[in-house]
Amino acid sequence: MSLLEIKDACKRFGGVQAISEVSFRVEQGEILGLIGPNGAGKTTLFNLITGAIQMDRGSVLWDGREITGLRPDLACKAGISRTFQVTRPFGRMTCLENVYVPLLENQPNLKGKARQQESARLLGVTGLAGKEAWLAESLNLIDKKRLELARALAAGPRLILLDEVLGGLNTMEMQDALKLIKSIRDEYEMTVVWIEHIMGAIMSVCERVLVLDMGRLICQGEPGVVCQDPAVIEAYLGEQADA
Amino acid sequence: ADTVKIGVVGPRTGGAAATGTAFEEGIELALEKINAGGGLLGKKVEVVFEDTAGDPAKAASGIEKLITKDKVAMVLGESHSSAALAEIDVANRYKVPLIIAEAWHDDITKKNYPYVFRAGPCNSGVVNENIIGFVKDYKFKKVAIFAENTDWGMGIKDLAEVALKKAGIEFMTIITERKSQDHYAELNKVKKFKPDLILAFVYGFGVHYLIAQAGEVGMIPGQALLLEGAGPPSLWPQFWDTVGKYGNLELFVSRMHEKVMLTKVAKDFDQAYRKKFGKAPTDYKSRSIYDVILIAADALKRAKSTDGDKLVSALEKTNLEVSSGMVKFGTEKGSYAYHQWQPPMLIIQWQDKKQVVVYPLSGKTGDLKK
Amino acid sequence: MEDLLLYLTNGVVMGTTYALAALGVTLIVGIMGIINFAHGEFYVLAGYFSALFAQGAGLDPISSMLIAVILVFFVGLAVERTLIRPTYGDELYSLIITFILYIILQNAYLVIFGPFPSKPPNWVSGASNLFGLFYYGNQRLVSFAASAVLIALFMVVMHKTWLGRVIRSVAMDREMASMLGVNTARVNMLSFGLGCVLAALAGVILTPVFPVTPTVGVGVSLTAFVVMILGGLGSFSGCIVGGILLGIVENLGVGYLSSGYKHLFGFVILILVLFFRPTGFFGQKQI
Amino acid sequence: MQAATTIGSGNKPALTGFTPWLVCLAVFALLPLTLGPYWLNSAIMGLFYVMMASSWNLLAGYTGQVSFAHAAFAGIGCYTSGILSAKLGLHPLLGLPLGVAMAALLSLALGALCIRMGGIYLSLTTLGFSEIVRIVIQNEYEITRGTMGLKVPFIIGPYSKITAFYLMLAVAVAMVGLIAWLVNSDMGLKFRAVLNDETAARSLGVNVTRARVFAFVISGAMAGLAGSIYGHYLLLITPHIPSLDLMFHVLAMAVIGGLGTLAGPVVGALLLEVLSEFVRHFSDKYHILVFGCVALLFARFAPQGLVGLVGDWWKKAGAKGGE
Amino acid sequence: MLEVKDLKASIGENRVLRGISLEVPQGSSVAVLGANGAGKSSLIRTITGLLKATSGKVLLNGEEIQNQPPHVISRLGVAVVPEGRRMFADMNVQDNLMMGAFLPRGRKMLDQTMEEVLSLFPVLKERLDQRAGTLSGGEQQMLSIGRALMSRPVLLILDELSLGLAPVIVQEIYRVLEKVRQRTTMLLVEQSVEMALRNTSYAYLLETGSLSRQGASADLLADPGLKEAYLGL
Ligand SMILES: Nc1ncnc2c1ncn2[C@@H]1O[C@H](COP(=O)(O)OP(=O)(O)OP(=O)(O)O)[C@@H](O)[C@H]1O
Ligand SMILES: Nc1ncnc2c1ncn2[C@@H]1O[C@H](COP(=O)(O)OP(=O)(O)OP(=O)(O)O)[C@@H](O)[C@H]1O
Ligand SMILES: [Mg+2]
Ligand SMILES: [Mg+2]
Repeated sequence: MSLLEIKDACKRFGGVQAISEVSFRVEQGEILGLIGPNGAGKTTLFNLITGAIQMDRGSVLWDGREITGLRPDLACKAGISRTFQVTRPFGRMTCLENVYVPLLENQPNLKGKARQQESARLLGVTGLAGKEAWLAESLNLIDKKRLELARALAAGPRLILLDEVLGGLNTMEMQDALKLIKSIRDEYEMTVVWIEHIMGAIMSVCERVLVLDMGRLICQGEPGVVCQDPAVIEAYLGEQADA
Repeated sequence: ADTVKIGVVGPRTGGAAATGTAFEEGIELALEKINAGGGLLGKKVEVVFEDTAGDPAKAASGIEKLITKDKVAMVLGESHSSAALAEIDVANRYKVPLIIAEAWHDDITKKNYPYVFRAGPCNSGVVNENIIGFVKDYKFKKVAIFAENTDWGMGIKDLAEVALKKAGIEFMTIITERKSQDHYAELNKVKKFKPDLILAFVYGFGVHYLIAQAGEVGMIPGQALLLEGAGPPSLWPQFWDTVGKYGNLELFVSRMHEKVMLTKVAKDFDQAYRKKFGKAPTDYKSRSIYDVILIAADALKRAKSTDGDKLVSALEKTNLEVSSGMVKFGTEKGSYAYHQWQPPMLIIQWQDKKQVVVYPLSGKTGDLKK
Repeated sequence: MEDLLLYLTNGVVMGTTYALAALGVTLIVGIMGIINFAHGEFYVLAGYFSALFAQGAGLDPISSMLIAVILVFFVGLAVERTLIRPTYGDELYSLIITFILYIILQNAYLVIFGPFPSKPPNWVSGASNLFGLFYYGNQRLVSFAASAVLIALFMVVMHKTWLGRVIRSVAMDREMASMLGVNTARVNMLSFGLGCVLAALAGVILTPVFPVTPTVGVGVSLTAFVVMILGGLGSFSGCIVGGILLGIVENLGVGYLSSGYKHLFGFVILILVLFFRPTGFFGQKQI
Repeated sequence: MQAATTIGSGNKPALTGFTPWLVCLAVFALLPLTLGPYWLNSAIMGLFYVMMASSWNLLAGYTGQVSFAHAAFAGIGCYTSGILSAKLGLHPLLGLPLGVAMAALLSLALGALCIRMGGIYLSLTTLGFSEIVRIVIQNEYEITRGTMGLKVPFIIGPYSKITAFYLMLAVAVAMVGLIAWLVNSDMGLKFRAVLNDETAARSLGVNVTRARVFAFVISGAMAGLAGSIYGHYLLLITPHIPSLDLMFHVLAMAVIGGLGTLAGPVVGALLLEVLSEFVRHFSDKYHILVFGCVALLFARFAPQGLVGLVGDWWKKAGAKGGE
Repeated sequence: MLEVKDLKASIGENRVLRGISLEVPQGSSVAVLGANGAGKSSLIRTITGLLKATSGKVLLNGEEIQNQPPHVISRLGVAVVPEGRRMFADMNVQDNLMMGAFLPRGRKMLDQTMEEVLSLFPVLKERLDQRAGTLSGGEQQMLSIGRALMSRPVLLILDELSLGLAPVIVQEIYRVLEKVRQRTTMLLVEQSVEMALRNTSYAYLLETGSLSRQGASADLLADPGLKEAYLGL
């Protein structure tokens, strides 16, 4: 049984068919890449999975159980957490407090000192050590993305949905970040679905890639194979790929 | 203190703020008169006017402020029964005499508080001695009562219902919101009842709308006459603006009429008012407060003290001519007549914008037109 | 039957005036996302002005109404400039500011105009027999006609003119409109002014029937809010439907249920609508 | 709803630590020794407003929901307790919790109905609700005595302002304490998360609606408590308590004091109560007008309120001193 | 025509433009290329006045326009087809087009321009009364371009022209732009590099807020290293 299965998902916004008839599975323990041109519907897909928006048609199976349209907070408690492409920190709260919120909701047994230690640890893992007491709004964009990640991890999910977490990193930082993403799976034993436009990064980490275009799933498979797919080249990579 | 302080309570803001203005005028004239005569107890008299906004809670804290902070010798005034009913408790607790001028609810004196007096109309007096007499004497057969859902409206409605029932006169009652501006639907119900008299117990501008709309739907004049049970609203300057021609033949209860001067004080007041404000007095409440201040001054003079108990016994012995007659408070406990002096009331009809007294029959200045 | 007809007629007449008064609130909500609590206060101001000019200055009713509306327009512009502009994008803040403004204006009117009602002369007098069944005040009929015409005019302006197009485009996408050359700050100011003008128009049309006092504003605002939620926030057609619905419900309620609870019926309907159709009859977007 | 940043920023209290609070409390507790009955009355009113403004602030300042039904809940509390004690002879101390329960129950119903629809709807619905409450109280004459007001017994023992003062003081302190504890508790963390970013909070497992409704109910219950005690002090309860006028005072006090801070509403309520006595002395007519203008100036030019202003000034002075 | 000198801009803490200089000569058609998040849209938002420049200059026909509000800039004849189409969704197609001609220069020749635009995009002609929000993505993109043309711009800026469009439609649109090109200078931002290079005369390559390369489109098209640069690794 797959960890997550999407069946025939459809979503329309006014005149835009953002998602049409998308079906796929996510297997336990994999790192699944999700790519596609801007506006292809990647973020919308995340929103559908977490129940942030309701799908018009189709269903979501979680661990074989139907959870279509489950409220975001319940989806989180069921074990799916996510980051936001446009970061959404709790601006007027400190980094530590930002991480408290998911801990509080998902690991209520953790109290006082223990909670503080766990939060600090997560901030450390994501590279925010030393900034525990900063107001989240005073972080720069990259650190805000790190905070997103720390919060998503703190929810202790089985599946984590990452929406463009690498943007703005330089090559060195990128290497660390890729290590982190791998360790999320290997050490924390979480399954990862990851949207990123940086093909090199996707290729180096993901076992499998989905390609969305205009709301449709046009291709899926191993990264190397997907990159050679003419439809993907046409829609996403650009025709000069063969140049 | 180098002045004798008297407190006045009444609405200066809120829906009935017009009363506050009337009170202010009356106070000014009364103070002029008293201070020109040398004041009281060898000191000038000063009035502190506390706004109650027609709200009982505000009234209670207002009178408490007058007593505890301004240390007034007596408190006068009020035109809302609800506010007055709150004030009497406070006055009685602090043992400071309170003379109500224009709050009509029976309970105000019916509670028989020793420190509470009323030198003005009460509902029972107005209904039983005035309105029902009018209905009977002019032989009205079917009466529709329009009452606002306030204590005054509901209280006077209850009394009227009892009295009409006793007199064997057919009637119906409509309860309405004081602030409602549209009465078409209610008037429709009344119209089907085909009354020949409408008793309107709606205060303030609400009654203007009621009159205008009763006219528009063709009830008045012609099918029925309308008697407005409070009085002043029919005399306010805005009355004719709103009701237009439908105001003709409207009836209202009043304590004052330009031709009817019951006493010399009334004439003096009329003259002083015209001189001071350059117009004829319209809202009779300015004269009511004037009268009450004179009563208070008289009591202070005779008591030669500002002590509450001495003032009460002086008040109980009052025998003073004011503008609407000789004041004498009832002293027998057990009913609303205790510490109550009911001034004579008139029922006046507008005839071609002239006020014609049609009741009591003894004071008639013209015939009732239907 | 005859009763029902009267209640319906009166409901439609009153409802149309409610709709007119609510259009201004709807306009401002739609474009700026701001609930103007002081809406009724602008209605009252226009009412006072028109009475003042007609009676105090002896102008004819039409020009006094016109001047009143224009004056209120400028007051609206000034309020937008000084108080509302800093609140854009913060609905809490604008709620608080306009709520305070409502209290201030109401008390200022009391001080300035006194507690008395003011009313310009009626345009027409007398009453007409409708359907051969009952009499109905002529002034009401005329005011109803004027409201209906104004509402129709408003809809035409909104949908068929440049002004309307610009206002609607700003409501839909402020940034894009500015890229097409629209000065959105000015459109905001104008829209707020226009919202006030609609309040003022309702004011001058209705004061002959319902004279203004300093405290009637809050009732006007409340009615407008109820109408707006019934129709759906920001929807003009919803506003018209909501207004008429409210008028009819109130009249049927007074006619067949209890006359003391007239103002309650509207709120009860409101709660019902919120429960079963939270976006109102015509509402699509959640604000 | 991210927009609440200007006013209700959900900041940490400007005054931290216990000492200043304790000193103020001690001074305040000694007031009855020096004040005459008139000013004692003002102090009691001030305490009532402290409770109202603080509990409203819990809602507006900490979760970003502007409710106009706060006065209505105070009214529901005082009328429930008042009717029970005046008509059924229940002891006010028993009526009180029932009043609170009633306010909580109705706020739960109202909150569940409209909170899921967001900001403006909440404000407008609560406004409508508060009108309903006022109209019903006014019309159900037989039970509530309408505008005449209902006479209710004093809260406990014979009438005494001093008793009332200390009782109100104790309840107000407890209430502010509870609010302080709440906003610094886990629940408070959720409130602030919701205020900062609803969507993000939801995605991290926070049940946003429940947090909001919870705040709404707590604050409604607090208003109910404040209202019932106040009613039993006034001895006469009228539709003025559940009125928009009173609502305005509460709002103005919280805004002028500083939304989203613990000290703001307390300072605002006490200061403005005293100030309004002076203004009233100067002129009745202009009382609310002056009050309104002050509130408007604050809302427009100093949305962070008095406490925020003093805080800024303090910081600046500190920075200068440090140089 | 348009000249950008050492332009810098930030969104919050994030420095999205780190000193960009480029030139769009009169009558030319210039492309700006770059990976996602390189700052292309930010550049356009800064030129059109939606984003504040922290330093540097934008010159339109020699006149400094940086940090002017958008409506002032559009008055100078700059029209934008923004990223994400930005329809007035509840207005019909005709009203959307008319809004494009809101400024005097457009209004003067309203009927004529309308006819021209409708003949460029015959699909729109059939849908004048349809609500813009209900158009398909491709139709919306055409409407967005049509709306920009309605103002008779001297400079037309297009962001992510082919985004989410089927190749046939993209070709169609480029065909239309070719026609328009005769009277309008164009600056276009594209992700589909090849398309862009084939249809422009000069191109700039953006990487995390700075220019990494520039050159005549034809030269770049022939450069094998380009793909690597574009894909960011
Ligand atoms: N709430 C919404 N209302 C209307 N349209 C929406 C909404 N959310 C997304 N869309 C539209 O749906 C489409 C897919 O958007 P989505 O955000 O999923 O794209 P994406 O693949 O994440 O793109 P990017 O790589 O740029 O992040 C776009 O056309 C977008 O405009
Ligand atoms: N509102 C915002 N807040 C914070 N950062 C932003 C915001 N908008 C854009 N950015 C960041 O600014 C940078 C440049 O964005 P921009 O939209 O200009 O890129 P682009 O080149 O147009 O990319 P695309 O191909 O996705 O359209 C990106 O790193 C992006 O994450
Ligand atoms: Mg996305
Ligand atoms: Mg872009």
